[in-house]
Amino acid sequence: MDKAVKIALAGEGGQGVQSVAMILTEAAAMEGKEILYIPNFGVEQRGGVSIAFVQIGDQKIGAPKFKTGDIVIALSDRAVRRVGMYAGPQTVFIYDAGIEGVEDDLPENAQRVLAIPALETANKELHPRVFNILIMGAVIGATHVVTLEKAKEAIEKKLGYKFEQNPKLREMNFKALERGYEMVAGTGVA
Amino acid sequence: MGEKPIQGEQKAFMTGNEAVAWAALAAGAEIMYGYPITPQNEIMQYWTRLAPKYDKKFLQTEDELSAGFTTVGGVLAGRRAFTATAGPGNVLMQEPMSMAEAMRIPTVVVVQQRGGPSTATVIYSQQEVTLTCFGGNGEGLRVVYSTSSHQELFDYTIKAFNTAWKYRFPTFVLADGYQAKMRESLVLYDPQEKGQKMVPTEAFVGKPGTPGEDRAPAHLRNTYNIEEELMDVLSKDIKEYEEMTPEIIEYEEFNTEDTDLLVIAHGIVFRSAAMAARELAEEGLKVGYFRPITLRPFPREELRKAAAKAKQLLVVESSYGQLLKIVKDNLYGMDVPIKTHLRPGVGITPEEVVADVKTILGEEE
Amino acid sequence: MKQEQSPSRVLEAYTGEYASGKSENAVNRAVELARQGRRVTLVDLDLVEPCYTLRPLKKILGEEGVSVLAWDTGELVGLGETGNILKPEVQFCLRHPGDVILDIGYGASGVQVLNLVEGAAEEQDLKVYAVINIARPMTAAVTDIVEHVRSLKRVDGLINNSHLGEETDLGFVQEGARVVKEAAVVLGLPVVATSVMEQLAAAVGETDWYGHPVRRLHRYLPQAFW
Amino acid sequence: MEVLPKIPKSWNLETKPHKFCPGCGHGLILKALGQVIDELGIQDRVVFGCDIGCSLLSWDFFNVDSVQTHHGRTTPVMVGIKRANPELIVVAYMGDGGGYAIGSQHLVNAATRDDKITVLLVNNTNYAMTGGQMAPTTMPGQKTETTPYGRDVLEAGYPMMGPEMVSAISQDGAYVARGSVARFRKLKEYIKKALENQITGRGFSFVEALSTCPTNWRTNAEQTWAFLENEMTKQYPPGELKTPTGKEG
Repeated sequence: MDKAVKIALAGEGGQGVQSVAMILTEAAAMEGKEILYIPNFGVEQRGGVSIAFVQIGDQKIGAPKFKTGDIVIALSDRAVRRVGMYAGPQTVFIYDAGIEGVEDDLPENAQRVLAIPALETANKELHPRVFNILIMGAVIGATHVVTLEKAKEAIEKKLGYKFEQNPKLREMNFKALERGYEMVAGTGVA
Repeated sequence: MGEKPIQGEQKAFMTGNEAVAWAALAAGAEIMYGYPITPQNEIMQYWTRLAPKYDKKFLQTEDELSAGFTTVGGVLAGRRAFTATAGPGNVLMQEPMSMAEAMRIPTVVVVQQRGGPSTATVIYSQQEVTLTCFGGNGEGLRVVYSTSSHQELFDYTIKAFNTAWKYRFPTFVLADGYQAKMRESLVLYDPQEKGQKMVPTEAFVGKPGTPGEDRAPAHLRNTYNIEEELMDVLSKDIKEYEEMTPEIIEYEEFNTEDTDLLVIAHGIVFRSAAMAARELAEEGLKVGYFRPITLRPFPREELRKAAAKAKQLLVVESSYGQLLKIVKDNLYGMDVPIKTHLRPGVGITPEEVVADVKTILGEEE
Repeated sequence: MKQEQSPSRVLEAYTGEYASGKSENAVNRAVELARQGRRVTLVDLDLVEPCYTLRPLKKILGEEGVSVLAWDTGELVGLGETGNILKPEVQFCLRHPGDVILDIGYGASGVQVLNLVEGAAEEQDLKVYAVINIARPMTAAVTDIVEHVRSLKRVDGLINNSHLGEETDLGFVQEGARVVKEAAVVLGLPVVATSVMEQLAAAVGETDWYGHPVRRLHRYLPQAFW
Repeated sequence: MEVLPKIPKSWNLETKPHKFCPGCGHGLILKALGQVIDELGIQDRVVFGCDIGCSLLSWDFFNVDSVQTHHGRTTPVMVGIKRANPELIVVAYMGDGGGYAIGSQHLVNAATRDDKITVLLVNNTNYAMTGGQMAPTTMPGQKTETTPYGRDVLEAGYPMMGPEMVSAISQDGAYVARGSVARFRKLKEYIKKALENQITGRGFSFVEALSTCPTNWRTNAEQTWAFLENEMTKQYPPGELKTPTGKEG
């Protein structure tokens, strides 16, 4: 297989997993990487668990979906149960520490299972709206598929029109990105 | 207005549906007719955003019958016209495309396959192969390109217009929900700048002059009086279809000399098959692949040549044997064993193909 | 075989249920008259989804001396769907000199189809015969036949055409003759003939078990599929 | 003095006499259309589309570009042509089955969208080419091959009031009328106004023509005209239902 990094990101509809995937892949595109991003869609695109399958590498990406991800991230209890199947011996499985009642549902075969206080941090230190950007920082921290600088450029591209109206938003988003990055980068995963 | 939509080569990262809309623009398509159905909606959505900037037109119709028949009308008026559909919409689309087939009207249809039968899923499948290749109450005199990437979606959508207008058979670009919805990179270009000439269009009706005075009237029909009359028309069409075949068939192959196992797949599944075959070949196994790009007409001789050098075949597809049926038909009389990996309406990963190939080759030892 | 007494001019219309054998009886009657040296015009007025029409028989019947008023195959667009376009000459067929035999088919409006023929309503010599095969479910029993014939409105006589195709035996023909005779009594109509396929006709004789004249039927219609 | 009816210049004489039954109304309607095409001088840019059913016999009727389509699908083919090349004047010619049954969705939507096309629909109260089955326009009580005891409206439904429907759903610039072959001059006037409506780009235009089918009605000449004049016009009152109020486009 090629060396593309395989990421599965899952959450409730409205948690913004697809926009994280969009910004992340945009940043990778700006770096000249090869990318394949496929959202799950269909019935689940309304009110179900939303999953983004993202692969980023240096060569053309193969098939759109994969059996086992390198990084699998779940942002809700349903998401934990839904994407456990994408975990394997090489997988780092990350979930939000605030999710309750999923102890028995966490994948047993993953290389590492990591709970991060993303939701709590976003709510208390930043703003609930930047939760998904914090998650994006975590993904980058775990994979280094793009640099934080490129990620910021991509965020600027996507949300720049909002930042012009309210420059504080920019600062908050960038901070969320960095906080998310640190949460995982500091754990020795990547 | 009227400026070129694409200048120079542009690297882009977009969905397949977007790639189709850009390709149609690049090909000089003038009008799209369409009816909403997932997963092709974004083709219409991008087209309607882009079209006014370049003086192009769009009509949202009342159903796919109308989308198909208005496309037929657009072509009769001499325009590069196209439509896009999927699943149950593709079922309805067969009626107008049957008329296009009967009257040699060069329509272009992009199909983004979804699960079937019936409404099934809006997600993905390879279950519209039979329908797209042989739908309608006729002989399947149409051209079907099965793409596997966004670059191919772009390339073959452009090519479809040229094949249609050159040979006057309805032409389909057959992709799927994955290709429609996923994002990946591709290079957009203007075919003319690359020296790819667009085949000129020609009006079937409304040519200059008064019919009956300056020129003969166009009297176009698809109904015939007697059996023999129909047979004459069809014989001519079939002959021209067969003469066209060697000029347009396309395929890809790898490791087909002395192969223990030849994997056969098309469309997006081909990507998994190719990855698996290459990985296994690197491990030293004699595994190759054969991928038809034109499903209609089919690269028959080429497949037979590759199959003759293989100990056995493995057909992999996201349907319960629609490609398999075509493969068997084309290999008739050969005794090479065929194994299958059939998953109707479900995607197939490279890992699964690798595991399957290893199991099959393991059994042989 | 006894010749039926033919008046100076024979004008006969054949009707009946779907697949009762009306066309076959009309064709055979026309050929019979032509072989007597009479001038005969056979008219195709079967307008309801006719899959057996007289068109392909025009040549064979022409050789027998029967002139056929029907479209030629190929004259119309989309046969089958255009099976029921009225040929203009048919309107004036009763003005043809000599005998005129009409195949008037079946349909919800029965013999009203004769309204399309100029002079049919006034023509006293025009006889309308209902062809009955008791093997057809809609005309299997006396009461069915009576109801069917009454629905046709203008009928001057019945023809027993009871048969089972290749499996016909004399017993079945006789049973048909009996049932049709009973129905005719109820209707107050004559039984004009019993039609028997030519292979069996000799065994029956010139009249059937009840004294009805026997007509030999040669099968033309299997060659007449569109 | 002008002798009527005269053969239109736009007719294709090579295919005459035509193949419609004696007493059929199609010939009169197509004569009116031919004369209108002549008078408007549009023979060089008319595209004539015909449906399946008896209307298909008109596929080579005119010296104008003509397309025979599928049952019910003439409207979308003509819409497609008009959208792609608005210079052309398109006429969708069909029967009551094609327009009101199998192709009704196309008629409804073309009318509502205000497509600049002309639909000319022949109402003869039955499916004639297939042998006289019930059509959407079959009259209550009328016998056909599929209503052998007469159309029971409680079972088989009520007749379709086409122009009334079209005038209800069409836009201000639309022209909608119902003519009859028994009133040739009026019918021709309606067809002319319909085509003018398209030429000026004001809007959709629709003419239903009450027509005769002696072959399937099983009627002689007198009965034929009596049915058309006395029965049909009671159910289907002729006249203009909508005249355009919009500006010329």
